[in-house]
Amino acid sequence: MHDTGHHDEPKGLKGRIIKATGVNITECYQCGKCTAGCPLNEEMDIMPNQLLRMLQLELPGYEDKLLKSMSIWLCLACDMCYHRCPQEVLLSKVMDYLRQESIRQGKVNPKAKDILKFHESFLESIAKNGKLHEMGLTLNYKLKTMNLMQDVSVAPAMLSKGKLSLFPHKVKNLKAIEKLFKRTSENKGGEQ
Amino acid sequence: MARIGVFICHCGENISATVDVVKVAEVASKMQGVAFSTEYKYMCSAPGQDKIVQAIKEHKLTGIVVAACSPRMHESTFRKATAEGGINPYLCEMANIREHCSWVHERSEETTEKAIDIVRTLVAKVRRNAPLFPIKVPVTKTALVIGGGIAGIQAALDIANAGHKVIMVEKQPSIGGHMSQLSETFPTLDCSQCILTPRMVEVSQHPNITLHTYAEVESVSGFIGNFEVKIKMKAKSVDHVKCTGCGECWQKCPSKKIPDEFNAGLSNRTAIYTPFPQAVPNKPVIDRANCTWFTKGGKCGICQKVCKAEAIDYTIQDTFIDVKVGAIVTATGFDLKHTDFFPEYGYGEFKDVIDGMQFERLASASGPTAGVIRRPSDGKVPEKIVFIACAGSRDKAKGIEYCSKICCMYTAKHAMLYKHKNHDGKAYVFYMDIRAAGKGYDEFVRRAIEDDHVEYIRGRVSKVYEHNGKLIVKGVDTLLNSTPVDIEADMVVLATAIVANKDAESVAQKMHISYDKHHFFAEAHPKLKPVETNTAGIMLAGACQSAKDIPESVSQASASASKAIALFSNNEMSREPSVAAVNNTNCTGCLLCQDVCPYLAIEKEEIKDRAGNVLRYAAKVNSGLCQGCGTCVAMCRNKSIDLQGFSNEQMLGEVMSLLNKPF
Amino acid sequence: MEQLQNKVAELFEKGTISLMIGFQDGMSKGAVPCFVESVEQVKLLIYNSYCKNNLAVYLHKPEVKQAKKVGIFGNVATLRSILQLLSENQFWNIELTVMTINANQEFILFESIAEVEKYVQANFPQLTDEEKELIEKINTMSRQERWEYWKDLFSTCIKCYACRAVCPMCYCPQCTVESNQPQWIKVSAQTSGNMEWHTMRAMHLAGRCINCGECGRICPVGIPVHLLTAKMNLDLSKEFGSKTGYSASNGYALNSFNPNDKEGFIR
Amino acid sequence: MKIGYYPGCSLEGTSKEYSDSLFAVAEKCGITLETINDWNCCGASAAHTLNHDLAIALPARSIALAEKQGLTEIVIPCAACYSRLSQSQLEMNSHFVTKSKIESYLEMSFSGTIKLLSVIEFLEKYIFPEVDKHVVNKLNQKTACYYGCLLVRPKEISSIKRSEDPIEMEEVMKIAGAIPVKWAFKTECCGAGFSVSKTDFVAKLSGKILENAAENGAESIIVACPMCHMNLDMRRPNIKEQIKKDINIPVLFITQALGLSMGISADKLGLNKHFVPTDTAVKCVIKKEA
Amino acid sequence: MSQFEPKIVAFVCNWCTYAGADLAGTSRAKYATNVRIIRFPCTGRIDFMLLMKAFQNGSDGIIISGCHPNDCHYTSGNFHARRRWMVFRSLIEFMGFDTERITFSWVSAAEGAKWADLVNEVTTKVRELGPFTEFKNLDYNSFNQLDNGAITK
Repeated sequence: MHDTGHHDEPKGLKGRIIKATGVNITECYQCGKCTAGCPLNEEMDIMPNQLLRMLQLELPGYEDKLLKSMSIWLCLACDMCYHRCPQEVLLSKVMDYLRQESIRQGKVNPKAKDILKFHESFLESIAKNGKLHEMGLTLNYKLKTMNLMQDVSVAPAMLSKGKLSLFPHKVKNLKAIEKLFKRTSENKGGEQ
Repeated sequence: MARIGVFICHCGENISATVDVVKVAEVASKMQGVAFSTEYKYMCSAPGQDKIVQAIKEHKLTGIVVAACSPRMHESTFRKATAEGGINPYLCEMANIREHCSWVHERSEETTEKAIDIVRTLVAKVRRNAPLFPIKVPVTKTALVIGGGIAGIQAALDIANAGHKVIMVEKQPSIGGHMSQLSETFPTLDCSQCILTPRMVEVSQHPNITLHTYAEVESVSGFIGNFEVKIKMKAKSVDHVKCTGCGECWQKCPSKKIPDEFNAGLSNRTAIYTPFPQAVPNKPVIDRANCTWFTKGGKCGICQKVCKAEAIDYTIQDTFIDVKVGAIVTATGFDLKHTDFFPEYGYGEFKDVIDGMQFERLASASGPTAGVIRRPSDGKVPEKIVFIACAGSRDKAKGIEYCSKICCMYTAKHAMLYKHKNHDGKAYVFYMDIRAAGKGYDEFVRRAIEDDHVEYIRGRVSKVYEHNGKLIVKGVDTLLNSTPVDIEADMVVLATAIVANKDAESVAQKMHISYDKHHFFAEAHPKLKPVETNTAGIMLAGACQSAKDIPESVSQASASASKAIALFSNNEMSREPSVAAVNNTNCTGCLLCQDVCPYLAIEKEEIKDRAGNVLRYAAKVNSGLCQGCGTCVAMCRNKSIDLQGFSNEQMLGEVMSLLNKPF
Repeated sequence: MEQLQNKVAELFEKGTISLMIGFQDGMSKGAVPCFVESVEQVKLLIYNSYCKNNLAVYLHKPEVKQAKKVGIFGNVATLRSILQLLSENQFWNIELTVMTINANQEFILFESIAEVEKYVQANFPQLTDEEKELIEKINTMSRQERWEYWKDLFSTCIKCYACRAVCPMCYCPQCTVESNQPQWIKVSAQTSGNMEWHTMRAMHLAGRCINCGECGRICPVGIPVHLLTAKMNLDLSKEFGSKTGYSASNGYALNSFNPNDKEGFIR
Repeated sequence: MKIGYYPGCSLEGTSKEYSDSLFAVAEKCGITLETINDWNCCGASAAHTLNHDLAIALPARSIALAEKQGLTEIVIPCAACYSRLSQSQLEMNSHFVTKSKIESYLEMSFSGTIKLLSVIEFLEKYIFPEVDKHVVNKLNQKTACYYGCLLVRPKEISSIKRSEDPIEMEEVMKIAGAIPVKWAFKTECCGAGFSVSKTDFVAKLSGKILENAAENGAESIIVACPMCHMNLDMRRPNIKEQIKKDINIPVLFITQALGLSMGISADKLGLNKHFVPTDTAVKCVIKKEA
Repeated sequence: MSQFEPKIVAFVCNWCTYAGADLAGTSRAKYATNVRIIRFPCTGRIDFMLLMKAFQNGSDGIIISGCHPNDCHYTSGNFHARRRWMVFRSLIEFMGFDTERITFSWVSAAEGAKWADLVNEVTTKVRELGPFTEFKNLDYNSFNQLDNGAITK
C-alpha cells in the first residue's frame, strides 16, 4: 500500500505486487486456512493459498498461470481469508492487483468474460450517470454478453414493484465524474 | 614507582606473522613504568607462565601486562601465574593483540604500531591497578523452590537428597501441578499419576523438605547465597495439624456447584475440598470465594459441625513467614489458552469443542467419565472426533507467534487414546507441521498414523459450527491440491496454545528476573546459561521459561538443582572484586545513583560523629549485590563512586596513553 | 511589605524559624540578600521587582544548616530549586518555612511543602522569550557558526566559577574540577579547558537545572552559560517529559530509562 | 437532530424500501436525514476490481462533498457503500501520497474527519436512546440476523465486536420483540457482486445461508445490506433450482423490522416491494403489553 | 605525502562489542588498523568526560558501542547509557562540535562482521573529514605542553 518511493520498477509480478499493495507475500506459511474458509473454494481453479505459494516460488510460467486463472475473478473480496489468516496476509488486495494486471496484459480467462463485462458495464453506467442505473446496467450487460433471456422473469416484476426505474438518476456535476474516470485510468493499476 | 613486566606472545605464528613482536617488546621496554619486557612463542604454555613467575621474582615486578589473545581466553591463566609469582593477581592485565590486531590486519607498520598502542594502553592501566581481593559472601544452604509441579518436585528432591534443606511453596492446595491432571504420557503411554504420585509423597515425607501449600511468595530481597523471602500462607480455614483428612466435611458441604479446576471444569467440586484424591497434602482447604459461610456472612457452618477433629476454623487469617535461602528455583509453570479464545471455533460456546487438558481428564481413569471418552453435551461417545493442532500457537494475528512445542505430541497421544478406546471411531488431526523431535517421538506419531489409523490432514481449520447436533469442521488438505475438507464431527479438541502463567509478570518483578514479551522468564544465556537467570542465585525449571514437555522439565529441574547444590558445596562463595565503592567524604548524598543500579546494591548510609549524631547521608555500595557494571560511576557528578578494576584513574590513564599524552 | 515583616516576626516569636533568608534594600543594586536572625532585624526585609536572586543557594551554607529552622523568601525559581533539592535528598536536617509573592503582588506563606508543590505546578514557568530566541538563533546557525560562537565566548572565560557559586544545584563538597586524582579538567583558563568545564557543568545540570538563569546573569564576562542547561532541559522535557523542580519527589531523567527511548542516531 | 445521509444507488432503485423504512424510523425518533448534495456511486466491487484509484476516488468525492456541506456524521445504510466509503477514507487518511493524488483528481480538499456510520452504528447511537418511547409492537417471531461480509470485515473498518458471531443486530431485534435464533451463517458471503454475472454461484451461497437459517427455525431473516437482500429475496427461483428446496422465509431489512415494532404500516415500510411475501412475518406481530 | 590516517578510539562494553570484536578476530575478518579499543565493563560505565578527553587529546573520531537494547549483561546499563548519549550528543551538537566524529552503535557478541564493517565505515568517514583540529587549535601548543607538564605525574 505504501509509496515505496523512487525505487526502480521491480522485475517480476511478485515484486510489483509487493511494491504496489504492500502485502508481504513471504509471510504466508501455507496453512491453508484461507482456502478452507473461502466461500467459493469449490469453484476455484487455483486455491488462495496455492496462489500465494506460486507467488512465493516464482516457478517458470507462474505469472501467466495466475493472470489467466479463474480464481482471481471468482474472489468476492469478502475478506474471510484475511480475517482468519494467522499471518494477516491481505489476499483481497493481491487479487485486485492480479485482476487489473490480467486486464492490462489481456490475459483475462475466457470463462471470466461475463464477470468482467458486468463490471465494465457497471462502471460505464457510473461514468455516464455518476450513479448506477440498474435498468440500464442490466440491458447493457445483456447486450455485451448476449444472454438476453437471463432475468427476464424478474425484470418486469422489479419494474412493477418500482425497484427498477426506466430512467437513470444522474449526478448534476457529471464533468467531475468524467474527470475522475479520465484521471484515474491514466495511471491505472500504478501506485495502489 | 611502578615496575611493570611486559610479555609479548607470538601465539605460535598467530601474532608474530603480522605483528613485529620483537619491535613491540623493544618499544614496550621503554614505556613509562616498564621494568622488564620480553616476547615468547607460547605465553600460555607452562614455560611461558613460568617466565612470568621468574620475572616477578628477578625484577621485583609490581604489575604484569601479557600481550596475547583476548582476556576472555586466558586472563585467569595469567592472573594465576601472577599470583604464583607472589603479587596480587589483579595487578595483571592482558593486551589483546591477537583477536583485535594480528588476526584482523595484514602484516604492516600500522599493525605493529597498533599492537604497540594497545600494549602502552594496558601498561598505563596496570600502572594504576590496585591489588584486589575476591569478595567472600556466606552461603545459606537452603533452597527455595517456587511451584510444586513436576519440575519443582524434581528440583526439590534432587537438592534435598544432596543433603540440603529445601522450602517448597505451592499456591494450590496440593502439589502435583499439570502433570497430575494428565491421563497417559507420551511416548510410552504410562499413566501419569502412577509415576507422579510417589514423587509427591516423597516430597511430603522428605526430612529435608518443608512444604508450604496454599502459599505464595510475597517478596524477595537480598542476593545470591543470602536471599530473604517473605511467604504468604493463605488462610486454609482448616487446621491441618488436627485434620485427619477423613473427608466428612467435603461430603457434607452443601455448595457443590463449583467448577472443578482439576477436571478442567468438566465436573463440579465443593467449597471445602481437596483438589483430587491423591492430593498432597490430602487435607482440605475452604475456597472462601465460594463458601456460603464467607459469602453469606456466617450462614451454613456444616463442615465445622461434622468435623470430629474440630479442625475447621473460619477465623484463620492469612499469615506471613520470613525465610532465609541461598538459592531459588523458579518452577511456576504455565497456563493453557481456553476454547473461548477462538472466535472461529465458537468462542467456547460449543460444549463439544474442548481443549487438550479437558480431553486429558476425559481420557483419565480418575476423570469425570472414568476414562470413557464422552462428549460433554450429551455424554455420547463420539464416533468422529477432530483434533486441531496449532490452535492459537504460531498465530501472529492472535498475538502468539511461537510454537507451543508439546501439542504435536499430545495430540497424537489423544488421537491414539481415542482409537484405543473406540476401535471403529474415526479420528482426524488437522496440523501444519508435525514437530516430533525427541527420543521415540516421531515413531510415536507414526504409530498413531500407521497402526491406529488416525487421519492426519495437513491444513488449518477455518471454522467450526454446530449443525443439527454435529460440529461441522471446515478444513482443507493442502497436500491434496488444497482440497476443502469438511468433516461432520461429534467432538472437536483444540490443542490450545501454552502461555505463561497469568501471574508470571508479578512473580518476575518480585524476584527482579527478566521475562520476554510473552511473560516467559528469561534465561541468563540462551545457550550457555539456560537454567540461570540474570539474577545470580535464581534458577529456572520447567514451563515457566518456555513450553516444555515432562522429560525436558525434569532435566532442567535437575540442572537447576545441580546449580544450587554446587553453590551449597562451599560455606562461602567468592565473587569477582570488580565492584563499585563510594568515597563518602565527597558524596553529596543526593542518592540519584540509587535508581540506576539494576541490583539495588546502593544503600543510604548515615555518616555520624563520635557522639553518634547523624552529620549527613551518603551512598553505600553493598558489595554482595554489586555486579560491577559501573553505571553509577559514570553518572556520579563529582566522581564519589569509583569502580575497582575500571577506576577513573585507570580509564583516563588508558585514554591519555593511547593518544600518547603524558598523564 | 508589612505583611512579610509581620509574618516573619510572628514566625520568630512562635519559634518556627531561627533564621530568615530574604532581601534587603541594596541601594544602587536594588535588592541584596539578607539574613535575619531576630525579630529586631525583621524591618530590613523588603520585596520589590529587584528581588530576583535565587536565595536557595544559601541553603547549602553550613551556618544556615546549623540554624535548623530556616525561613526563606523567593520567587518561583527559588521554590523550584527547593523542590528539586528536596528530591535530591538535601535539607533532611533543616525545617524550611517557605514564602513568596505571587504575580499580583500578594504575599504567600506556605503551610507545607505540598503547598509549595501545588503553587509551583500551578505557576510552572516557561523559558523567557529572550532565552527561547537565543536558543533558536543558535539552533539555526550552521555547525561551524555555532562552534565559533561558543569558542569566542569560552575564550573569554576566566574560570572564576561564579556560575558554580550561584547555582543552588552545584553543592558538591568537592567539584570534579578540583579533583586531581585524576585531574579531569585543566586548571588554567584556556579555551579547551573552559570548553570542558562548561560541557561538564551542562551535563551535570541537565535534567536538574531549574532555569533560574543566575549563572548567566552572574557571569562577569557575560557568557550566556544558562543557555546550555536551558537547551538540555528543553530536550529532556521533549524526549522524556522531564520537569525539573516540579515536586519534592521529582524523577531525574538521567537515572531512569524507557526501553523504547528513541535511538535514531545509534547504528 | 440532523444526520448526514448517503443513500447509494440501490436505495434509490432496487432497495427503495430500505431507505423508505430508514426514513420512517428516523422520523419517528425525531431525526432528520440530510442527503449529501450531488453524491455519486461508491463504485462497488466493479471499481476496486478494475481500477484501484477510481475505487478510492469515487467514494472520496461523496465524502468531500459531505465535508463541504458541513456534515460531521453520515449514515450509510448500504453495507457495500459503507465498506467502500470507509475503505476509501481509511486509505486517504493513512497514505498521504494517495491522498494528495486523489485530491488533485477531485479538485477538492479531503480532511477525512467525518464519522461514517453503518446502519447498525446509527441505530445504536441515535435510535436506541429513543426506542422505548416508540416500540408499541412485538415482532413475536424467530429471526435470523444476517450480517454478510461487509458489516464485519475487514476488521480495520468494522465496528462489530464479535466478528465471527456478531450480536449487534440481535440486540436490535430483541428490542423489537423478536426472538433471534442462533445460527452459523451470519457472516458467510451471499455472493454479492455476482448477482447478475454468476447467478448460479449466488444461488449456491445464498442457498446455504437460507437452509441454515431455516434449519435453525427462523421465521424471518433480517438483513442490513441491499445486496444481501436482493440475493436472498429476488434470487429465490435460482436458489430453489440449486438446493432443490422451496424455502419461503421472508427477508426484511433491519429498519423494516424495527419499523413494524414501532407500529409503522407495512406499506410505508415498503414490505409489499419484496419478492418473497412478507405477510407471514407481518402476521406474527402483536401488540406489546404495557 | 601518504593519505591521512585518523586515530579512532573505541569505547566498548566487555560483554557484547568487545566479544564481537573478538569474534571478528576468530573469524579472521579484515578491517582498518585505525581503531583502538578501550574495554569497559558496560556502556553504562562510559563517562562522557572520557569522550571529551579523547577529543581534546587528539583522537580524530570516537566509536561507542555496547549491547543491543534488552541484551545488556547488567540488564539496564545500556539503557541508561543511551539516554546519556542522547543528551551529550545534543549538547555538543548545540555547542557546534562535529558530531560526525562520534559514532554510537550496538554490536552484539555475535556481530563480528558488523564490527568489522563499522570500523571500516567509521575510518573512511573520519578519513574524509580529515584531522580533528578544531579542538586542538583552541589552545596554543606551547601552552598545551606546559599544561600537560602540569598534569604529568
